[in-house]
Amino acid sequence: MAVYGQVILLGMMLFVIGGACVLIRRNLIMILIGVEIMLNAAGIVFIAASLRWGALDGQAFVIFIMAVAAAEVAVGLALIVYCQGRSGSINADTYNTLKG
Amino acid sequence: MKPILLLLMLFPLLGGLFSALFGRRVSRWTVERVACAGVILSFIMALIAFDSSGGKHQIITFFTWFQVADFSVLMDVRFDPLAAFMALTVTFVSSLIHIYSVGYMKHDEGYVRYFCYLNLFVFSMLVITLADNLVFLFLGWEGVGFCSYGLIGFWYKDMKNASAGRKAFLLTRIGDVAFGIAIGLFFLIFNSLSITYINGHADILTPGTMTLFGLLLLWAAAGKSAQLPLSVWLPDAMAGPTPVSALIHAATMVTAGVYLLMRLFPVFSGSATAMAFIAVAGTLTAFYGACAALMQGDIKRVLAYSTISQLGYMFLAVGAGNITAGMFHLVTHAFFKALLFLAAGCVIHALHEEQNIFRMGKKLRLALPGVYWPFLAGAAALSALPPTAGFFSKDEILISTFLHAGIFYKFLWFIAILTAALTALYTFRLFFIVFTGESLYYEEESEKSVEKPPPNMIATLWPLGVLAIFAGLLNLPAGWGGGGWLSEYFLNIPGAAHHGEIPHSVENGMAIASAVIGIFGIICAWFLYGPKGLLRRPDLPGAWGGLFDLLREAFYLDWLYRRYIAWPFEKMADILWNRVDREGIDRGLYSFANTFMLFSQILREWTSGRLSGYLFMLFMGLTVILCLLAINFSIL
Amino acid sequence: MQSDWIVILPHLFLAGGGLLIFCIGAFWKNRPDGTLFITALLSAGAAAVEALAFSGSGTPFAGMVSGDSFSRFFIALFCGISVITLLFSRRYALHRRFSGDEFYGLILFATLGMALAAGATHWAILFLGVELLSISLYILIAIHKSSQAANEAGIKYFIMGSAASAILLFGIAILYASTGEMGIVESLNAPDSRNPLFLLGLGMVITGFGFKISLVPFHLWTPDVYQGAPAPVAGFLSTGSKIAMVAALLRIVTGASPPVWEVIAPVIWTLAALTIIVGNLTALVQDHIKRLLAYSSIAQMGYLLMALLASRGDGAGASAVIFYSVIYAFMDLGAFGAVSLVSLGEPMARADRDSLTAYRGLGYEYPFAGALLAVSLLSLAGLPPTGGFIGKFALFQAAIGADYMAIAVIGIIGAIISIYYYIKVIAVLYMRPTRVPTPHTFPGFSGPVACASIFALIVLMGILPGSLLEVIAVILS
Amino acid sequence: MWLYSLIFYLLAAVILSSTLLAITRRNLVHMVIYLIISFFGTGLLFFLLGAPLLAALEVIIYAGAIMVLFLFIIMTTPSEGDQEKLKGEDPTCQSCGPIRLLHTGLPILLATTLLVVAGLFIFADPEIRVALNPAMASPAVFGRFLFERYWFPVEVASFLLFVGLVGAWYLGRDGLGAGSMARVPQSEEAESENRGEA
Repeated sequence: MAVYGQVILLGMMLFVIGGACVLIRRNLIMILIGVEIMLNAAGIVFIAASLRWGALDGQAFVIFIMAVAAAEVAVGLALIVYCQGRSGSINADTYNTLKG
Repeated sequence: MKPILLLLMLFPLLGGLFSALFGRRVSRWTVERVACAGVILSFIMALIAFDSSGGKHQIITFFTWFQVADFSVLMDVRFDPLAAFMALTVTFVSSLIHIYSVGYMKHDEGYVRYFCYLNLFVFSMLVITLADNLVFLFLGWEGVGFCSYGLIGFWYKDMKNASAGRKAFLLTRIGDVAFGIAIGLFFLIFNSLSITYINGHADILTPGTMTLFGLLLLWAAAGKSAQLPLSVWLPDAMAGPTPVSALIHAATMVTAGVYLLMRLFPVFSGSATAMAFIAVAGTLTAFYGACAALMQGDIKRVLAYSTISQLGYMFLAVGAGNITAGMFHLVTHAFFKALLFLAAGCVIHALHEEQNIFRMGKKLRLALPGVYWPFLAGAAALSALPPTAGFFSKDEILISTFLHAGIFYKFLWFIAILTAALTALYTFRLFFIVFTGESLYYEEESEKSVEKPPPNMIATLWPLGVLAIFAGLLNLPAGWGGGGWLSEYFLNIPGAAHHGEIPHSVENGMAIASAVIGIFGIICAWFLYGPKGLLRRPDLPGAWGGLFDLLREAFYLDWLYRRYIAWPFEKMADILWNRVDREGIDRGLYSFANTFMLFSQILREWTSGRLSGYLFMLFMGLTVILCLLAINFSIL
Repeated sequence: MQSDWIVILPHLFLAGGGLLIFCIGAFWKNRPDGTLFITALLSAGAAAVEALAFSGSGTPFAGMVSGDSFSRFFIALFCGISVITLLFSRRYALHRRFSGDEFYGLILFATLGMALAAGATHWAILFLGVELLSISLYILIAIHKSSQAANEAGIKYFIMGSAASAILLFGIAILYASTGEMGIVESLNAPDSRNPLFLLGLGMVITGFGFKISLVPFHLWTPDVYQGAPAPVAGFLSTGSKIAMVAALLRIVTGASPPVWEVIAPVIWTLAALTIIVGNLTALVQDHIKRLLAYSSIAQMGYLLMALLASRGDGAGASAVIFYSVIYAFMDLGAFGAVSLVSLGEPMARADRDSLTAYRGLGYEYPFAGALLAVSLLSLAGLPPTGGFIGKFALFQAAIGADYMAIAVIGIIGAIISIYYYIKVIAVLYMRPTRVPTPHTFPGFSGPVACASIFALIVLMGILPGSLLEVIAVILS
Repeated sequence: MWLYSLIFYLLAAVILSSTLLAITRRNLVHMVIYLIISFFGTGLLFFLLGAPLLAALEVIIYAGAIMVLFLFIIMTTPSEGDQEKLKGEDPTCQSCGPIRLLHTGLPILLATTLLVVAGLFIFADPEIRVALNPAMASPAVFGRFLFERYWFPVEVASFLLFVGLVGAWYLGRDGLGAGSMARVPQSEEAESENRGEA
């Protein structure tokens, strides 16, 4: 079986990939996808830790992560669609009238 | 006792709040009555408290303001004979001034603001008088400053008045800085801010610290009490309504500085240097004020410089280590200076806001006998003629200065007694020019009629007149058959202990000397400024003119301030304000402030409004935090 | 078991009130706005009363929420914040036509989220509380649909907030991975809570928290969002959500074991110093009042963090943090509330009255709102006799007492700088107006009631802070 | 035992590569397909790590519900939806190549640094090399555990979903503001503005 650290590292790498997606892409939908990847990475770490410590708490947490992800996606996509309907753009950097 | 003291302080506050909140809704009559009632009730409470305390020390905690760890600010008052006497004086004089104000402000539209400030002023003064905690006291100290700022600049629409208010505010603020530092030091050393505690543990201070405290407190008091070199605001502060001048200059605000010194006397009394400094500052101020008063042409400015001079005497008393004499003079001065100001107010009122003394004359004596006689009483007291109140109080200061160890004090005594002669001279100069002879400006004579002031203004002069003459009975020296009641009463006050028995020869000699000098001054005044006086004119020709100008401009102190202190500051502010003048004088300070703004602008650019930048900073911050943690944990 | 339920009774009131509001909104024809408003007020008020009156004990539900007086105090505070927000937003929302079941219900759910986050003893509850709060706020910020700025603010807060939540969550995952404990304090004190993996998680958790309470360098969203959001919501955001996180952070800081603390204290120190400096400096050049308040709130969080550093000692720090949180809540709500009151009369009703030039002479036009704004700003500046003075005094006292001299000096310098921009606003408020002002009065009761209560609270805490400090001492003992 | 390891490495490779491919796609539909592969892989990993119920949920919720939602949105968003311009191509900066490089290069540099630092933390941990023993929490056991110990957070999560629902409904419905709202007392200005909009 795999070593614990390797699973954590896998989670960490996924997290960084998600972060990179958030950082590089300007499409609001892609940024949201990046966040989803980060949440998913946390799920992997939780499940690995759950196995490592022999307790089910970590697995229970993953359920909540899924709930949070679903709620965030629902609100986020609604917000994105609504913004796009108003200003016709899903490029994150076009939303820059407030600054200074 | 607690409810009485609470009420003593609360009545003026409630009066002020009433004016502030409901003043516009209710009639003028109500505002006036409520304001007066607030102060008069407070006076009654002061009487009751004075009576029931019986000269004992009492510390009463109203409530804890706030307590943070080991630092607590208690709203507690210290009701000792000094405070009792001061409270009595303050409330009494203030009550009369309030009643007087009703008449004086009859035609002014800003009466609500006026009475609100006036009441709050009395409240703040009572806080200074009674507070035991220095932070509490400081609040009153600032409150007095704020109210005086509002009152001096009361007719703020006139630029000159507003700037006079600002000047008073700024100069007293300079003094407050020293007070603030002193409070900080007190806390550092004593870990307490209670005056009682500090006075009780003053013996742990080294002489050096005592000197430091003495100088800081002197600096603080000099700001409030208009001593050299912070004296210039007081003459300008005449811009306010005359009752305000009476309140600020006679009874309350300016005495706060002296009172502070008396209150904290044990803290610096052990340091001869500090005492000498205080005595010198007082003496010089007394002399300076008397000289400057000699040549003023404005009735209120004469009185203002006279106040500066008399406050100098009080400082001298503190410096000579006799705070009983200081307090005694403070009280008698409160009576006769309030009297003089209020009488001056009547005169000004009668002549339709005329303040130039050379436009007055014997017509006033004929038209206003009710003002003439009290004014004479006040002038006699100010000139320290026997047997008026001023005579006894000033005499006591002179005696204790004379008897103080060191040849140095003999010299101070000499200046002080010289000043006494000058005092008599300028007082009666004022009196003769205002009430005798002819006005120097004949041509306008016919246009101006003398208007009789309302009776409640005149009426307030009489009790003050009586007190100006008879208040000396409070502390009649043994040589005059008195028991020195005030000295007995103050026996327990730290620093008020007797200096042993005063030799009768000194006592009598001093009394005779000062009486002679006073009378000599008056005779000189008669010849110089009487109806046929030699110098009865607003200016002098020739070589004497320079001296005259020097005195009239009060040794050009104002000018010096403007030239060497105010001007650079104004310039700096100017530069900072309109950036056009950026090539101006103080580049260093300018670029300092500019650096802030530049940083600010740069940081503003940071918030670029672009989400990608924000997200970048979010992850950047995460990385930096992780790096920091890694360094702390030394795995990097 | 019964005491378990008493502990979550305030939560139940908030949740039940929210659900009731949505039910009324869904099933009642012509949604009765007044009823919705009253229901929201009553639920929040009842929750506050419940939190203060009944003392549950222990940590029910397998150690997930705490029923101690600390969390009950904060729940009452959050309910108070939401009540005042509701009062300020009543007319505002009607005027801008976004009032309705969504607005009132979401305010209650956000309050529930704050209550959960502040009272959590379990990472899952903390995370869920934070998320409940955040998701409610995403919608609340964008709730004014005809406002372009609100729209932009909503999307910005959503993107930043969800990214920060993900970081926080990953941090929690790593903490669990390294210790195997889900309890907050347990995980911080676990036997192997000094290994590198644990620190990695803690760093991420601090970042997540840092974003939510907008510490520099995670503060960039704050001014944009505050400027775009409707003023009452901005007030709610800047007080409630931040204080909830501060309360949670206080638990973490006081609960951390000494070796862990040694490592993270310098990080918190740096964040606090940066936040104070950058917040105050950037506020200097702001010419929009909501942005200025945003930067000011950033700086205020820096002061709080400074005292948080000192809160591991004798309790002076913790007491100062709690005290200042309360004061901060009311003065910031007061400032934003005043902005919302004076924005009522804006002709287009799209944006708030925001530009500083539009505030010229406003003290004469709106005497009460102007006075409220002035007092709130004076209190934020920390001048006596307002509560802010006592609060700041306590903060600096705590920092100095715990030997954090350098940061206290930075803080004091920052506070002195800050006086400039606060006074600038007050000076503008009472400048002679360019045109003759027509004094406005506010329709209805809610605005004036909120106005008066905040005014009274700020002054009362400045004059008589003793009782509150005593209550806090009881909480901490 | 080596079989387990082999499967793990295989899954890890699949997850990482498909996620990397997903985030670099210009075509958002391709992105969704790669991401679904990644989530399937994650589901299998969950199964491998002893969480069969979560493995199923991962596939159903992430790969199923959430991704379908994304797909739906991508399909309905008109213009930019499927052909996202890469960053740096914003209209204000047409032809500045170095800037574009900076815009992608800096985030990649930052992400790499983050990974390196985090990797340092992970590898510095002495206890991290412990081997995981296979175990399996059956769905029944896990379900019982969840609703016995964690029912309170589950309730909170339900509120979270409810709020998400409300938010999506509020933001997604037509009209500006509470369009269907009853008459509320409002000032004349608002009335007139209302008319103007109509």
